[in-house]
Amino acid sequence: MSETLKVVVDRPDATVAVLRTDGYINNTGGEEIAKEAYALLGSGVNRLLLDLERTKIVNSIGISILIEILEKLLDQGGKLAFCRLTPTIEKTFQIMGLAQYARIFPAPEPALAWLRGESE
Amino acid sequence: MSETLKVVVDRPDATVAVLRTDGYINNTGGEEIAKEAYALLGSGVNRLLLDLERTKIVNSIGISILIEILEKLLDQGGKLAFCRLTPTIEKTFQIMGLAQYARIFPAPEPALAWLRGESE
Amino acid sequence: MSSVERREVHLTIPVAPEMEIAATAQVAALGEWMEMGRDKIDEVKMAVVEACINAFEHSATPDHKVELAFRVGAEEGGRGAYLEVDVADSGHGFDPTRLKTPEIAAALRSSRKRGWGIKIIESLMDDVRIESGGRGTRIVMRKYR
Amino acid sequence: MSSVERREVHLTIPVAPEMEIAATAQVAALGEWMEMGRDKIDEVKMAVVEACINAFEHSATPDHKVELAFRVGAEEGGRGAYLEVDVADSGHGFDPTRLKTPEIAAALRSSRKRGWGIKIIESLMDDVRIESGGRGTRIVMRKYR
Ligand SMILES: Nc1ncnc2c1ncn2[C@@H]1O[C@H](COP(=O)(O)OP(=O)(O)O)[C@@H](O)[C@H]1O
Ligand SMILES: Nc1ncnc2c1ncn2[C@@H]1O[C@H](COP(=O)(O)OP(=O)(O)O)[C@@H](O)[C@H]1O
Repeated sequence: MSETLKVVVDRPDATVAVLRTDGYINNTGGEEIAKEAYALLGSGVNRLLLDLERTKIVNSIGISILIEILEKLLDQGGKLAFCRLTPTIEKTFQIMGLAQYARIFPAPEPALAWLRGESE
Repeated sequence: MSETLKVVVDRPDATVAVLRTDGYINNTGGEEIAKEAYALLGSGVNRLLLDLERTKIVNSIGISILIEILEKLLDQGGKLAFCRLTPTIEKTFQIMGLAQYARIFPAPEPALAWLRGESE
Repeated sequence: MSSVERREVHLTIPVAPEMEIAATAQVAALGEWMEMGRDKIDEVKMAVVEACINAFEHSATPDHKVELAFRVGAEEGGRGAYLEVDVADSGHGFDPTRLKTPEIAAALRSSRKRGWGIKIIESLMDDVRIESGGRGTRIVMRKYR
Repeated sequence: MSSVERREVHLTIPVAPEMEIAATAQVAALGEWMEMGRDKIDEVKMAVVEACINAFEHSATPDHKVELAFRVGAEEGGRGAYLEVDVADSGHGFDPTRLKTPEIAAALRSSRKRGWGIKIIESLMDDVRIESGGRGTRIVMRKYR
């Protein structure tokens, strides 16, 4: 139904990918994201930005799938960034400690700079 | 509570007044509008535009108060116009036949022109 | 999108000012979930508001509550997916066959400006059924997507 | 605005995918009505989602329903106006004292990534009480405006 998450993948250059989500990140939403993320990882792209501007709601099942993606990225020496989280989603990621392993940015540009190693 | 209607009165010139509503036009909301309308009527202004851009919901008790205002305006040779109604509010006014006695416009400018007698 | 999964949600609101907004919130949530268009959702909201305020104002229900059911369903091969809403009170009821059709011209000439609720409901919804008697009133209304 | 009128609304949702959105719609409607800030409303929504999906996933409730109560109230002279939500199922229950605190470092190293729901609820709400036993689970959570 209308709660189905949409994911658009954008490749600003060969090294990074942006996944823009639109909708609810629950179990099926998380799986949609994982499908795209693993396809990118399979083709050698291990620096991902999740842009959640159009996601207003997540649940912990969806987040657990994001942790799975993070684990695989870190295993392969990659990096994961998030941007444009609602205050509540950001707070939840902080509560979980996810912010220690993935970086959270207000906007896409600084997130991409960090993923490319242009900033700390 | 937050459903309380706010009304802002604007006087573009001496002959007409614009009442901009923000919120739910129910019994209390209708009474707020009536209070402002009757004050204007008392001071000789009988051409009113109700701009409902920020009203997304009305009920029939609120509308019955609008009919009361319309009656008083017509009795005194005045005119009532509405603008920026949601499709559902406009449809409801059509269903009730209110559109035969008060004119409905998409935007404030043509409504003001009609109130001033500059257009049919 | 053509198919729809069935869902049924129940809501009980108190007879208290503005609690009809709890009912409209449910219409919006289920309407969006079933991908009903924005204007149709708004029409269902308006109809549900009218049914709620009727129960608040006229039913004198002794339990001070209004019970709502929201049903997402589909008619096989028929008119397709719909949102159906029941609004029920346990008040004294009324005779819907005796309702006078309201007229704007008359309303403008008399002190009685009211009496539009049922007409609005019937105009905005696709199917409306009113069951009313000594044990209360139930209005069942349906809108197709 | 300082005062608040009391209100209580009840909602029953089926154990079915995405029906937690019916519960979040109620949080939004009552939260806005009581003039709770947008971010706090969002936090209550997230907590309610977690409590609902726990009941969906873990309770095995035989009636396939989750019952919610939403209460707007105020503590006199205390912490002021609040929104309180109960989420209850009739399932087999669990022992909340035996929950393991989830750790992100461990989650990243093991196949178990779950176990965050209750922690999220407790972090986002001001007061949380869990009553659970053989006849089901009720989680009562409160957020002050
Ligand atoms: N739930 C109800 N319980 C008892 N009487 C009702 C109920 N709903 C409607 N009625 C009766 O039907 C009449 C018409 O209702 P309606 O068309 O909504 O207009 P209004 O509410 O403005 O009178 C009411 O005046 C009332 O007598
Ligand atoms: N309503 C419930 N009924 C039965 N067990 C529950 C319920 N809610 C939570 N639990 C138990 O508590 C555990 C922890 O829940 P939670 O912190 O939400 O994480 P998760 O749902 O990811 O396991 C669940 O795995 C389950 O065993």
